[in-house]
Amino acid sequence: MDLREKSRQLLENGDVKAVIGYERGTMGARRPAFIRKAERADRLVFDEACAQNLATYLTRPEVRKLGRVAVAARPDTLRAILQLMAERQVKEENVLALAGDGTVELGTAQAIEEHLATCAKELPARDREILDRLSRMDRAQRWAFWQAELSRCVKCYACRNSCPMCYCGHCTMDCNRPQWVPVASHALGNLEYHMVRAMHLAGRCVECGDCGRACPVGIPIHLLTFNCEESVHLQFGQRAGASSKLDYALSTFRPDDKESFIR
Amino acid sequence: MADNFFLPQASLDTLFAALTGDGRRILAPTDRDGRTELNPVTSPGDVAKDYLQTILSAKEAAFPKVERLMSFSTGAGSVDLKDAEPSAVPTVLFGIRPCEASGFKALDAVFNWDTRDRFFNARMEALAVIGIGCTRKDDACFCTSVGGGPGSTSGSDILLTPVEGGFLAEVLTEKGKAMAALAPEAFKADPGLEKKVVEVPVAFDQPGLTKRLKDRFEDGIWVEQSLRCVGCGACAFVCPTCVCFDIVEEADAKGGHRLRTWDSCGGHMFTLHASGHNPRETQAQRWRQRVYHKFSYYPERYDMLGCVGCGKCTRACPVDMNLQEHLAEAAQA
Amino acid sequence: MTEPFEPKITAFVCNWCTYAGADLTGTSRIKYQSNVRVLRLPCTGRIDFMLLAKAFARGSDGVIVSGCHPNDCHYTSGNYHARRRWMIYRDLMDFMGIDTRRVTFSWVSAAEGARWAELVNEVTTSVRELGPYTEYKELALTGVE
Amino acid sequence: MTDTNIYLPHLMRIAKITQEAPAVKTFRLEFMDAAAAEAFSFETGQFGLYSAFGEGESTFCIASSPTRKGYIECTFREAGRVTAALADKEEGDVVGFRGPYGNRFPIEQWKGKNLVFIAGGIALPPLRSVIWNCLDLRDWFKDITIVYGARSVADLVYKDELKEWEARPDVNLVVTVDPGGDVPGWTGKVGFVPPVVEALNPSPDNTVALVCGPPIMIKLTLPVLAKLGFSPEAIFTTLENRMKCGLGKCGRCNTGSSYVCKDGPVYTLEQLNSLPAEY
Amino acid sequence: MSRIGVFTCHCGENIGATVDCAKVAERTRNVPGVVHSVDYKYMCSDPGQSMIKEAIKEHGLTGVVVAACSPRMHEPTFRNAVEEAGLNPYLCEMANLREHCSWVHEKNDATTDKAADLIRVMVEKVKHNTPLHPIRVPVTKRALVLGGGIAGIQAALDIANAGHKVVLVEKSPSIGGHMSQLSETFPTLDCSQCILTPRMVEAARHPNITLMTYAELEKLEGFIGNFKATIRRKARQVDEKLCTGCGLCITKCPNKKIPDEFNEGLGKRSAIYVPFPQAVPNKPVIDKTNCTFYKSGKCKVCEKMCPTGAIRFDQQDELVTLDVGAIVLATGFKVMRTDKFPEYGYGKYADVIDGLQFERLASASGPTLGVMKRPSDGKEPETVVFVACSGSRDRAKGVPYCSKICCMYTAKHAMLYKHKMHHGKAYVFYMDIRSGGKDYDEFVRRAIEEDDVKYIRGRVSRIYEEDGQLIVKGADTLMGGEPVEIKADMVVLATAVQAQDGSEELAQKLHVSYDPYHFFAESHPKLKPVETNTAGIYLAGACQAPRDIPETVAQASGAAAKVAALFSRDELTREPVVAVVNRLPAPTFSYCVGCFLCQSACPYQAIEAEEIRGRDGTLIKTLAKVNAGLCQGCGTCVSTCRTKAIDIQGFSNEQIFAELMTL
Repeated sequence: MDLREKSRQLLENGDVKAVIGYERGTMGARRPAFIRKAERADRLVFDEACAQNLATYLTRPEVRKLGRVAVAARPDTLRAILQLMAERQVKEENVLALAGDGTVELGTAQAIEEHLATCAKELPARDREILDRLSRMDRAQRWAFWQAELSRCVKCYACRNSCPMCYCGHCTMDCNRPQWVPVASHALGNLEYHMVRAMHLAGRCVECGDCGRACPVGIPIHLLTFNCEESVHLQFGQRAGASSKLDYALSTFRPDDKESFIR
Repeated sequence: MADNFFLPQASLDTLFAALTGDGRRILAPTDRDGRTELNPVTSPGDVAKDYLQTILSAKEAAFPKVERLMSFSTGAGSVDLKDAEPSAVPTVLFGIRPCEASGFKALDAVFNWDTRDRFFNARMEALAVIGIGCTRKDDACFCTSVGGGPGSTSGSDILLTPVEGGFLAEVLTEKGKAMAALAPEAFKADPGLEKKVVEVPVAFDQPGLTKRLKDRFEDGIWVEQSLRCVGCGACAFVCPTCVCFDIVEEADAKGGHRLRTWDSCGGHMFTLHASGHNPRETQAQRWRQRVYHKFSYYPERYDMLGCVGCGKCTRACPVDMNLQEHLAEAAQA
Repeated sequence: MTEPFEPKITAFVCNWCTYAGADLTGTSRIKYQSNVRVLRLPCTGRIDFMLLAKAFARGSDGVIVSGCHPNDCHYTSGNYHARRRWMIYRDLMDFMGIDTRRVTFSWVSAAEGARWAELVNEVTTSVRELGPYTEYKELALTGVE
Repeated sequence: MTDTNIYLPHLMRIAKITQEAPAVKTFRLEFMDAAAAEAFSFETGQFGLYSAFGEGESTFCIASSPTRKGYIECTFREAGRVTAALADKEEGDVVGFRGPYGNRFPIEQWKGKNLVFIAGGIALPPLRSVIWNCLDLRDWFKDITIVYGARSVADLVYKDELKEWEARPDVNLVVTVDPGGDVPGWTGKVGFVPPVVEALNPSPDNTVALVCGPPIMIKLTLPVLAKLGFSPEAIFTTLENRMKCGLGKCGRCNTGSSYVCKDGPVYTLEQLNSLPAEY
Repeated sequence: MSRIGVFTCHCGENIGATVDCAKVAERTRNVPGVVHSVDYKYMCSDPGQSMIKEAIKEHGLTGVVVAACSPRMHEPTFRNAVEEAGLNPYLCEMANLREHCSWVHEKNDATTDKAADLIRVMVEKVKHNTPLHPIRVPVTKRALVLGGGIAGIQAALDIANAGHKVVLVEKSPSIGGHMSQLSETFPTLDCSQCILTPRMVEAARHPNITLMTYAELEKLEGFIGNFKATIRRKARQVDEKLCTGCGLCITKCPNKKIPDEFNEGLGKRSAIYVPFPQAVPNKPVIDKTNCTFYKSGKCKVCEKMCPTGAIRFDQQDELVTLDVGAIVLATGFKVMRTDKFPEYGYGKYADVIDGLQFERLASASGPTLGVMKRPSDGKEPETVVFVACSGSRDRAKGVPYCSKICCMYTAKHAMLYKHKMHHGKAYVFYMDIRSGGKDYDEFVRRAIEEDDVKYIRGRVSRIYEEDGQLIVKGADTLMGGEPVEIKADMVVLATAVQAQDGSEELAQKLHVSYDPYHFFAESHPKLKPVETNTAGIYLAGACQAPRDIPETVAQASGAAAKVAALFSRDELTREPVVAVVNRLPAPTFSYCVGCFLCQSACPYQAIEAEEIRGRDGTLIKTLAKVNAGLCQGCGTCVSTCRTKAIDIQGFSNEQIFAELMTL
């Protein structure tokens, strides 16, 4: 039994309306695939090269209309599904996660939570290297680093649109009364955009890194959200995507939260 | 007709020095932080080695991602307008690929089809292109399917094609001649060099596609193809021919600027009315718009394609919306 | 001759503690430097992190954010929420290379009139020493052709 | 570098503001630059981009008739950032104007014909320009019928002009408000526009119909006209796609191979039928 | 159409001596949107206010900025003035030129510049102000009092006497609470039952009070003035209407071996029982866990015996929904039990008892009829050790706070003991003696000086049994920590006062805050000691913190006064500074995406869910909605909202942004 076989069964039995998985794309890449007919299930692949967080599709109107769907789920996808459930964007009964090798059916939030408990999370080597480099920089160097990186941003919003947690129909970027962030992708517009994005994901980011992966100009923007998420973890001891019960670090508090900078 | 020369590798220094000496900025693909990007360079050594293409296209040389259209100052009951002059620094685009070089025509078609866009034109006037023909390609390339080619001279003022020890230089236009004239010693007589470029197979029948699109508008294919599209603007922003733009205001109580920025028909905000009505509400409609605009509306309106087959969109797409593949599918019955 | 640099300081304060505290500074006639411009909000919980960024974008050289001490919030917990937000935002600013020495977070109660004066003086003096926040002010013009 | 900056607006002074309906205003604008005023002309159906400096530009038709010289008028509803800023202006304030843009109603082709104008709500302004243009050339045309509906009596725009048209013997004006939108003393009709048109039963012979209104009104009125025997080429309307440049460049209003800002905003139903329904 | 008028006040010399007001007014005239700018000696004076009113009319002002003192001082004054001129009062803002400028800066150009800046900021704000209207909500004039102890009884009586309906809910079968268990009360030593019982009867008979005993709050919805409470009336298995309270069933009940809660386990009761003879209502309940019929399916002796046929074995719990306008929480406390003290034998020594048990032993109506008999063998205890601060002020026991009443009742216990057994020896181990209160210290002194109670300052480290006696080991810290050992016949632990069981769940049902020890939290420790942070819910008695009777009664009357004040109006009006979720026409409906992250940020539980449904009833969207009755306007939700769908009136994003952008 593999993901293809499992998908075929699910579709044939009418358990799900579609399987969102991966197929082979250009130049050896894997890309998202929507399988709605059992006979197309053999397009599916599920291996190490499958990187995208498919949970991002669960909040699209087109997908919501489908009804119950199965999703080939890597651990980050599972985290995103839980977080989306916590934020009332995905209903438990509308999603079936296919985890592990693609045949492990996780049909409930509880099943996903239990499965995740067995999955470790590790930072990719490349990210570690950049973070390491940044940690050795002084403030001015970090400023220069991010200014150089962000100067490449064209505000295509690939990062936002790839992010499973950026499901808001009306993004802060779309607000014009007031115009919180300049539309233009000049230095200020870019800095503010990425600042807002990172802050809005603080306590919500499942650290899949899809934003960085999506960036056409290669800005390691996922490190900004990672930084916020890490800071949430270090200071408040929690991580997004651990549970389908809402526990948003920035709308809760402890009277004894510790900081060192408030005078 | 083109004048052909041999440009030895070593003579590039001479050419660069001459161009710089003439007060021109040279923009060329560079390898910065592991990414191939257009940046100002002063010597051939600054130019990236073995690059396929830059991530963003060369269009930014004439159509920057943010540019000022005008400024104004406001007082009690008064407004003063200040026209913006495009800062059209004489620029040589060196080393861009023939596909991108030919992209400027598609931009020009829109910017000047009716009224003339001063900002684009001023930059274009100040721009000269020294393209380099392709000796490499990847699976995203499909220039030959859209009327171009790895050795196409279209859009270049001088086209260089790598040969042993240097380049075959085709000096194509007056601008090209003027550049060559700045460094006559660099351009040696052509010993009868063979112009050898990479072979890019034709992936689909473009005239057939354009014809096929006429009756495919309501086809389910657009929904099917676009299911995985996340609706970002990466494809449009890296595209050498995508010309859609936004005009935005940045101001305070005293005054401000009106800026032009790139925009993309792929985003849901693009056509959204203030009332909430959206003429292109679904991603499928927006994806279809992108395909039709380039392969149906452009030919109809401007008698050319809005695509040069560079494949940048395919490379940039976070979900591999491979254009060539989807076009090939759409071209089929 | 160039004029000595006078920093522009923007303060976001809550209505119930720090604004009232600053009122008390006035009532007590305690003098402090006049660089600060106070924006009154109902609660520190209301202070969107973007307001801080916008203050810099508008040319502020320093920013003060101040509200009720923990446990004293008029709305019981707005300041606790604010504190969490600041903890994360400050880390992000630092990570992005924004000069966090220019942002002062503080608790000033309605009884701490003298403390408000002290705070403003300290911040004004230290930001004056840091000089104008030029690199941030230049952002709006960087990248526009 | 002989090109001019096509994005640069004219400065206009607001000569007069009329509050037409809740959140709906009409501006009468005059050129501040005499030479620009001199050089300016437009035709009915055309539109412009109006600047509230500091907020941006918004697109509305020119609601006055080209036969009335020396000024232009626009009528708009406060909906977004720019319209809100415009609504905040006072007489004497300065706004920007770029235009005229787009095509026009081919009124000279309608000589000797009957005209039926059908408008709903805030979509009367584009037709008002044509109506006045035609009334100023009254002897070109035969019967002129105007059907205008709004949600409520308060929402009717150009109330004074409606009275004027009402009083004219050479205009057949029918004003209607949606059920529930009438007030005591209301003497007009109560009912939605499509059935009112159907009941009015205008003859399609030698007649041109101009329809402007919210999408739902247009959607329901077109079948009525078809039923009455109007052919698609005898029905005109204007589109209101989102625009940024008005010059056929920014791509926003692109619908099929048509740029609404250049090939429109005036279309016959026949033309619309050949466009994708992306408007 | 901003037509802003700016009025700069000299405040006599207060502003005028430091700020060049004329110059400020002059400069302000050039600010876009300002059509009128003047300066005047005293804006708050009658002529000053008239100037504003006249200018509003003359210049058709759409907004007013008064540049004077702190808005915290005169904002209401000027808003009233503006309103009198026909302008919405919320279109008036103040620039604080006095407290924030002239009083704190030197006289120089920079100070005048700052004054002009402060005005400009407020001009920009007021341009974005919108007319607001006070929020009006109707008030249901019926109060719900939870808890039928002295706090609840007092509150209910006071509210009822003010002419309002009250529903008094008590979870046990009778009202009376802990006070009914007490023998005598400090510092007067009058009989607790004697002073309480009349109150209980009064409450039961009061035409405005509905008693619901053996009942608990199931659910609460709504907000101040408009709560909907669901009460679970537990099945007594007795028809209260038919029961005459004759007590025959109790006498005939075969199972009489059940530890009696009222007597703190020191006595026994039957399965059908009234908790104590003076119970109100005096109607029995069947204790289903101990009733023979419920255990074995046989018996029903009570049913057979009942002369009125009032026994109902099939009776079920009943849910009653009540509309109430205010709630008084008076759910009381519990005491820590002796089993929480390993050092004192984990509750295994029958003669180590807690204070409430001692009350029952001392009570004339108690299991020993007031005769001092120790529980283990009924022997009269010759030596009794009283241990104050048992558990209180002890972090290890999770009770770092002072239980407040123990010092006093320990002195009382020792005295009661001595009064009953003049020859007996009474020792009190204490940490400090806290006897603040009218006649309290005198009372303690009497115990020491007149009744010869031995006070030893020190902790008891261990108690163990030896030869039928309790060995109490401690130290006398006043004697340099010298070890003390007392052979006692009985030990009374003054155990800590703790929050009632289930307080946390109840607090969550009511959305009121509670402290780490589960006592309900007052809205402000000084100025709002009887309010909770949920408007319309008030606190009385020991559910908030340990309290003695006089304090409890005072607070209950305070809570009742708050309720009466609330009920004195037909409508509540509130400042319209509240959050609102934006609403747009279809198909957008709102920018809100329904993530509800704002919900947990709200300190007032003011954010609710609102469903948008299509004509056919299908759910299109679920949006957040602010309950304006609950919202207090802090705006924490606003800065949590990513889509900027939620905004706060009076401090809106556009207003703050405009202020900032003009700096």
